[in-house]
Amino acid sequence: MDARKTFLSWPVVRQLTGEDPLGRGAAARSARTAEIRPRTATADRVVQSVCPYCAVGCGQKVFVKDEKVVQIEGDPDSPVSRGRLCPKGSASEQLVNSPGRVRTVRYRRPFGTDWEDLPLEKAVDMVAERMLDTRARTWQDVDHRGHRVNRTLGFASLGGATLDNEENYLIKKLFTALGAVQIENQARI
Amino acid sequence: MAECHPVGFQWVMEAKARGAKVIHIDPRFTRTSAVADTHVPLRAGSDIAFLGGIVKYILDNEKYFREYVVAYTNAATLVGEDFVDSEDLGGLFSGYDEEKASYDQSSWAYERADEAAAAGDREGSGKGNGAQDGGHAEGHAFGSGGPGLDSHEVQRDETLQHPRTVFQVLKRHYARYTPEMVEEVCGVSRAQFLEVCEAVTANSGRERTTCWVYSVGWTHHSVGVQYIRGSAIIQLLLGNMGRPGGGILALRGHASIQGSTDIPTLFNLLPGYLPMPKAGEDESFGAYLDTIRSTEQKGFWTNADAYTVSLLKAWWGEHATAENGYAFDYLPRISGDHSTYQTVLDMNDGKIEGYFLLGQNPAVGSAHGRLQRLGMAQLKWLVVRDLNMIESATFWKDGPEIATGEMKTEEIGTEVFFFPAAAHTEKSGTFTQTQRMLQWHHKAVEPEGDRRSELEFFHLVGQKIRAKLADSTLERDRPIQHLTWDYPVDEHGEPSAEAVLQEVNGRYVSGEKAGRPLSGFAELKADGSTACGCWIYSGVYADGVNQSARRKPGREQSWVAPDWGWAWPMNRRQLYNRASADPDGKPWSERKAYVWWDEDQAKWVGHDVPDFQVGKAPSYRPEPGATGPDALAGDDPFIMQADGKGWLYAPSGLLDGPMPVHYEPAESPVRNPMYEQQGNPTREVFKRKDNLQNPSAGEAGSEVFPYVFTTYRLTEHHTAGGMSRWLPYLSELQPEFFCEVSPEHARERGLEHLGWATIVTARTAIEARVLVTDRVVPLTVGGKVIHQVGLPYHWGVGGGGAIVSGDSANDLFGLSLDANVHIQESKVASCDIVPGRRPTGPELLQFVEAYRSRAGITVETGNTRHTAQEGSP
Amino acid sequence: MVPDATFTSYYGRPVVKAAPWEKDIPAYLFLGGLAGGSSLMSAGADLSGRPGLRRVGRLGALVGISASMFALVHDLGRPDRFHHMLRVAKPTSPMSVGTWILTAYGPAAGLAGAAELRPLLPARLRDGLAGKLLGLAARPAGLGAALLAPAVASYTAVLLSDTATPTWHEAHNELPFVFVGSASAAAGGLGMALAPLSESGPAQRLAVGGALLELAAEHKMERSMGLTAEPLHQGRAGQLMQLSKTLTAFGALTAALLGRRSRAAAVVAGTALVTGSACTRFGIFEAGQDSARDPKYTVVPQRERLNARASAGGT
Amino acid sequence: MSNSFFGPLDPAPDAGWVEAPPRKGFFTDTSVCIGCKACEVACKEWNAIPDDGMNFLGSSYDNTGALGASTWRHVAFIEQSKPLGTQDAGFAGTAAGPAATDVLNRAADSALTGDRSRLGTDTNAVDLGMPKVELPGADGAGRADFRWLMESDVCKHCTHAACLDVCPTGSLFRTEFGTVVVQDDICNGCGYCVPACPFGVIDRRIGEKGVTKNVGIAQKCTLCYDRIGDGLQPACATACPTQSIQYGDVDELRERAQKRVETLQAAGVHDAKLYGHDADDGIGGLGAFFLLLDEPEVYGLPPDPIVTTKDLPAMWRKAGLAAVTLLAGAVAVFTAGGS
Repeated sequence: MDARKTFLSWPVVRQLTGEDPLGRGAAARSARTAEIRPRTATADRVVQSVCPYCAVGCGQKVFVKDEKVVQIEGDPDSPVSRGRLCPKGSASEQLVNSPGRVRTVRYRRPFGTDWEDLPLEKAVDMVAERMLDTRARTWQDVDHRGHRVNRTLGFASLGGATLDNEENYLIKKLFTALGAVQIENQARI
Repeated sequence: MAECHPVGFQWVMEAKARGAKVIHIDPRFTRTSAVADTHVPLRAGSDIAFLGGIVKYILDNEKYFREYVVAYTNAATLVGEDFVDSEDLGGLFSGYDEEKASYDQSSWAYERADEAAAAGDREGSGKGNGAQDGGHAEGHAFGSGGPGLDSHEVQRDETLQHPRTVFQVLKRHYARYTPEMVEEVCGVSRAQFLEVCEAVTANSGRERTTCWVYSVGWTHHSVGVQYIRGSAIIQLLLGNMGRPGGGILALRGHASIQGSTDIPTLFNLLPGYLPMPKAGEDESFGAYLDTIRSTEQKGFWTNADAYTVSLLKAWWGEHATAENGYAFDYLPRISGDHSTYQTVLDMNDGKIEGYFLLGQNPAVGSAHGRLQRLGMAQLKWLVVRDLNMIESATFWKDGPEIATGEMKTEEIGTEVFFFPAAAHTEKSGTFTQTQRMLQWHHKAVEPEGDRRSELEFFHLVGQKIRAKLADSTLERDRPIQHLTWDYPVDEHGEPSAEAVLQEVNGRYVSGEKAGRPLSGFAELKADGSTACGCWIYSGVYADGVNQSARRKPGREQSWVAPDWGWAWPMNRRQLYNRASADPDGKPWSERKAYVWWDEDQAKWVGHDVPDFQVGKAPSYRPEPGATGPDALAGDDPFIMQADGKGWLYAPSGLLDGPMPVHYEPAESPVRNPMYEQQGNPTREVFKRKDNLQNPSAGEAGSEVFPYVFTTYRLTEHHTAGGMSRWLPYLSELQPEFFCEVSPEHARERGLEHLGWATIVTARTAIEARVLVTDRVVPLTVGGKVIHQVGLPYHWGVGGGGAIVSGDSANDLFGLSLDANVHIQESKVASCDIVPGRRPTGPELLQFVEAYRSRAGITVETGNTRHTAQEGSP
Repeated sequence: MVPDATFTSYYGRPVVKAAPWEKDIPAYLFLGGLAGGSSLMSAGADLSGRPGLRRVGRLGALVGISASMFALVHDLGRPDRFHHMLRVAKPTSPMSVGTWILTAYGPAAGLAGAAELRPLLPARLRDGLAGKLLGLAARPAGLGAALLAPAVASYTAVLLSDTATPTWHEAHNELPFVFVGSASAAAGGLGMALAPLSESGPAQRLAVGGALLELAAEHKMERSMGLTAEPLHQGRAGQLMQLSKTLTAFGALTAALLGRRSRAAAVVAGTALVTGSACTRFGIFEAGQDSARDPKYTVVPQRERLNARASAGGT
Repeated sequence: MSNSFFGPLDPAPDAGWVEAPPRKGFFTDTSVCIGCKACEVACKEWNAIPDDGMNFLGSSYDNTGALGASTWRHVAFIEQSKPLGTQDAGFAGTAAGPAATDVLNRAADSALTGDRSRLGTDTNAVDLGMPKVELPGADGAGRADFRWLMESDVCKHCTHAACLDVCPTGSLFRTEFGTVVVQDDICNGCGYCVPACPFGVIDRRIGEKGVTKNVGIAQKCTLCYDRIGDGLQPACATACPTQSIQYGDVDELRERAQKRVETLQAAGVHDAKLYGHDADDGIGGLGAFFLLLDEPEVYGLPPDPIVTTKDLPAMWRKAGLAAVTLLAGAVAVFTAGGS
């Protein structure tokens, strides 16, 4: 590096030669500070989203850099929220990037004392098998009064209020087609 | 609202800055109270008395909006002669069947013009109604429409003088809800109560409107539906429905909890609030349709056939034909209560093999956590899909019942699959927020590892099941084999959420427009030419455009902001907005103009999409005998109601009465000061050893549980904690489970600030750190001081990786449900509180058992529903 | 014990923050003072032909300043960035000023001190060019260090006072005198204890004079500080201050009466003064920290000031 | 440079910024604060600040305690037996005894850990001049008045910033926006800024090196220097649901604050007062100033802060005099007495 340049960038020299003799402002700024840019500006893209917590439905802007979410903040365009977020909404980035978030399928065999690994594909297949086994075992053509019911009461589901409409739609559709009726969510809790 | 919906609360603060008066009615002084003009502390569980007092004030002081009330509500409608009010039956209405603990609602019906029948024989009547004997699935089945009526041909007296007009019935019903009674029941001083009455009525009328806002704690009562009915009556009387700045706003706590009711993951509903068919009743498609709506009634529910056929076409495509009743028989039938609590009880009885938990943590978030966990330990298999390793996935190793020795890990046979879920940034789709608005969220990044969306997971499960059953010849496998399940997938295997939304929106399946998207539910046909996955969402993909993804900035459009997202139905931001104009179609006032009739254009215009047939003039009167939408007059704004009117009195559809009555909570240290009938006589109870109830006032042993407790959320956490206790930034803000008590209560029980307290009910005992605070105040109820304990319910014992943990408040509750909707009473119950930490291990069980035996609790305790002597004054 | 003043605070929490400094900083204050005083003493000894006293002074300064610098660097949150102190020269920052003073003083004192070690070097080094230069540089270096030494001894008082720590700040009028007095007493004490009796006259006078200055300035300081003097009498800080006064007074008295007569008495007096000086620095340091931790010392004087202003304003 | 140490000043030009933009700052209106703590979270999220320990403090709903190296926004909660303007707290006529607020005020902070661990005041050792700790209700007086105050505290970005002035490395510097920012690539953790701050804002981060970011470095609010440089608002002001935290040009904010306090006064909130808005105060005015509903010390703010550098010239003079005294003394001891 140019020694002269280095010398001239020495804040003491800048103090003596510039407008900031006391070394409290312009002279003291570091080269890194001078280049600082917000990660909202350096993001590869911004995606419009909706807060996943409560049902107010605040708008969120999701900033993505190198295929990672780097920032989530309120969307000022939203007529619902006008860019504001509560503490939970403000924690959304931590929600999605939390190191504690589970990454792989976990499996506990009957009477097991700890989790085990299981490949995703196999786990899904096992679940499908369980559903069909239970359904076959518990299928009812008619109820105890003889009325037609075409159903299974062998398995149930709870959840959906945090999910997308499209997801709930597939859940309801698939379960109903299987004859499962005990499908519930937070709306009743 | 400031506590749980801070960003929504910005609008309240803005209104306040413009001069609005903000009144906060809550047992505790919360962050909402801190900035309100008035805080009204009332006893948890006494809201109906408070609301009833306001109704009486409105009626007595003639503060109702007479023109609105006469024209738009059923005030003028005559009730049949058979109806007997709770005033005359010790707190019960006519038609109570003691054995079934339910009402035959036929005596509640309107008087028919043709006098042919007085039978609003639709729901509840003659159906088995106890939780134990099934038949409890009706109340919630009416969704946006309300229940049917046999006919809209009703008798009216627009002078409101006839003694059997709804108006006069209402007057008599509310006669005893005096300010003195409000004071005695709620613990609210007369002066403060009257201040509220005056503020509410002064800010209602032509020029002004008042809005009521509740958070869903109102639904967490054994009389929850009637709480909301109570405020609906006030709002109708004051002319605040369907008008800007008015209405009743339900603040809901999950991103798409509205959506999960619209497109229901609920046992008793099909998409768009169509009821699930019932065993023994809906044997045929025709019979099913008849139970949804009377073809003689007014309103849009008469088109339910088109909605249902289109749904069946969406699900079974070409296999749904006119010949096979559009595959109606592919639908399973329900019989009685299959709600989540009944299911959990069935689990405990070994009747359920498998369970899916999808972003839900019932081990912490549902009432009676112990029953939830013991139930899950009885399953063969359990699938948990969540972001974090929640308690419901780890109950087999760290549940409180492991600590007490009731369960042993090695003896629990439940096979548990935990699937990590994709977050909202990792999938596209719509949330429906609390005002029925769908908002599309775009996928930002691909989920990592095994994380998947529910969309992909269930699509995959469906594909696997269809493959496994492809060769089956069993009748029961037809619905699966014939199911439409061909969604386009991307390169990662994720099905297209847009394709699903298009199916929900609906399309023409035959005719010249075949394949084109529907522009709204008015285009739905009952002849199989349209398919639509959820009729109320029809229009969300109008013109082939994802309307829910519209994001025209709010500042670039009107204050109604119609071009942001899409609200059902038909992008209407405010329901029943025809009522914002007078019967002649003119705005009630310029200040409160919203939609109005434009004579020149001969149509309804305004700031919002009119919730009315756009070309129907105010002067329109239906032909005699008209039905459905055509039967709605030009001044019938409540277009989904069977008579086009707002219901001050519900002649059918509610299982616990046509009007609200103050009943004490299922567990209450207070004897009902208003009626002999103590609790809701139709509440759903479960007499089981694993669901014991505390004795209430009037029963032996009630003094053992002398305090009232309530539960709630804190701003810093989210429900059962699955999305907050795992985050350092939220956990550090509220790191420990605590109870809030008044200084007086602390003194009475020797509780020390920052010390520990143990809270006990018949179910269990939990421990919490003590916050002594002036924000909790003892109330005098019926001459007796009532102390209330506040418990936020976000904590659980463990799970994997939670940053903070603690006992779960919901473990304290037993199960008593509102009969209409099967929602548990979890905002109020009785308890004892003592200083110090709770015992651990088996000693905890002994500790609770000692309480039970002191109070003499049996399975009958607290479960006697009928306590009034019928016919006594 | 109930204080006179009632006041309000936020849950009893401090308003200002106590410095995040550990024992390093009072040690640095003490050692810096000792070094400064020693440099002065050694220069005087050099010029007045007292090689024994000169040696003690120079070596004292060398050891003192080295240990002082070590303590300072050790206390940094990021010691590896010590040199960032030289990025800027800020008259508003006593630490910056001090750093530049030390930057000049340190090498000078070091050189002078190193020169005293020259006789210990192997002959080849001692008599080589470097050794010779060292010998030549010793006096100018020692004198240079001595010129800077008063600043070394006094700037640390500004360093403490230029804070919002109540007891430090309110002491700002007298603290420099306390510190230079303390430095003299310590350096003089060092000289008395270690230099030959025959040469220790100036050391004795320096010690006694410094001790008297310290005690007098300290006395005046406490009287001018009002409520914020309280921490100087309480707890550990109070004990240290009491010990400091006792040792300093005892040391001074012993030095004055017996310091030139008895080797043992000189050692006792010198040790007492050095220790007393250390106690002063530690005591004032701790008292300041205590005053920061208790909101009373921040709120009450400010509230009184406000009230006085309000009544002066006639409202 | 006439007012470089004290008095009204536009700080950015004084610090060598030619053609500086208008000074930026916060106006925090506590009368509309709902205590949601969105500011705390949004700040931490944007600035990647580590958590500050899981401490249940019992200080009403405040479990953060104070500003510090890992808490750049702190919401204070104060429960008081006083009325708030014309607000009806609803306690009149209830069965209430005397208030618990003193009990709360005496809550021991022994639970504090993490960066705030050394902030804990042992209230048993320091009598705060408050009534004795007794269970409330003992003397039978009822409580009718009540209010719950909340305030989001933050670095004040002082006109005369002691932290900046005493910083020996130039890590703390005055930005072109007139704000005061730590450059974490420069700070060597000398810790001098910590006791210098009259508001107890800045602190040195503790933690395990290599695990926690910026351990050993002084940290505080930057007024989101990176964001405002790009035309954005600071994270806290962006999130604040009720606009309790308002960001903008200090001059404009001062006018807005003046109007707001007048509005509140007219509405009967006679306690409403501004804090730190006055350029003639001991700090030369705060870049981040407040509308408070009680005395500053109730919120943990100093009632009449004066920047320590106000006395600095005098201090240097005294130090010079002391140095001369020392030099003179040294000369004297060698010249007097002879041998």
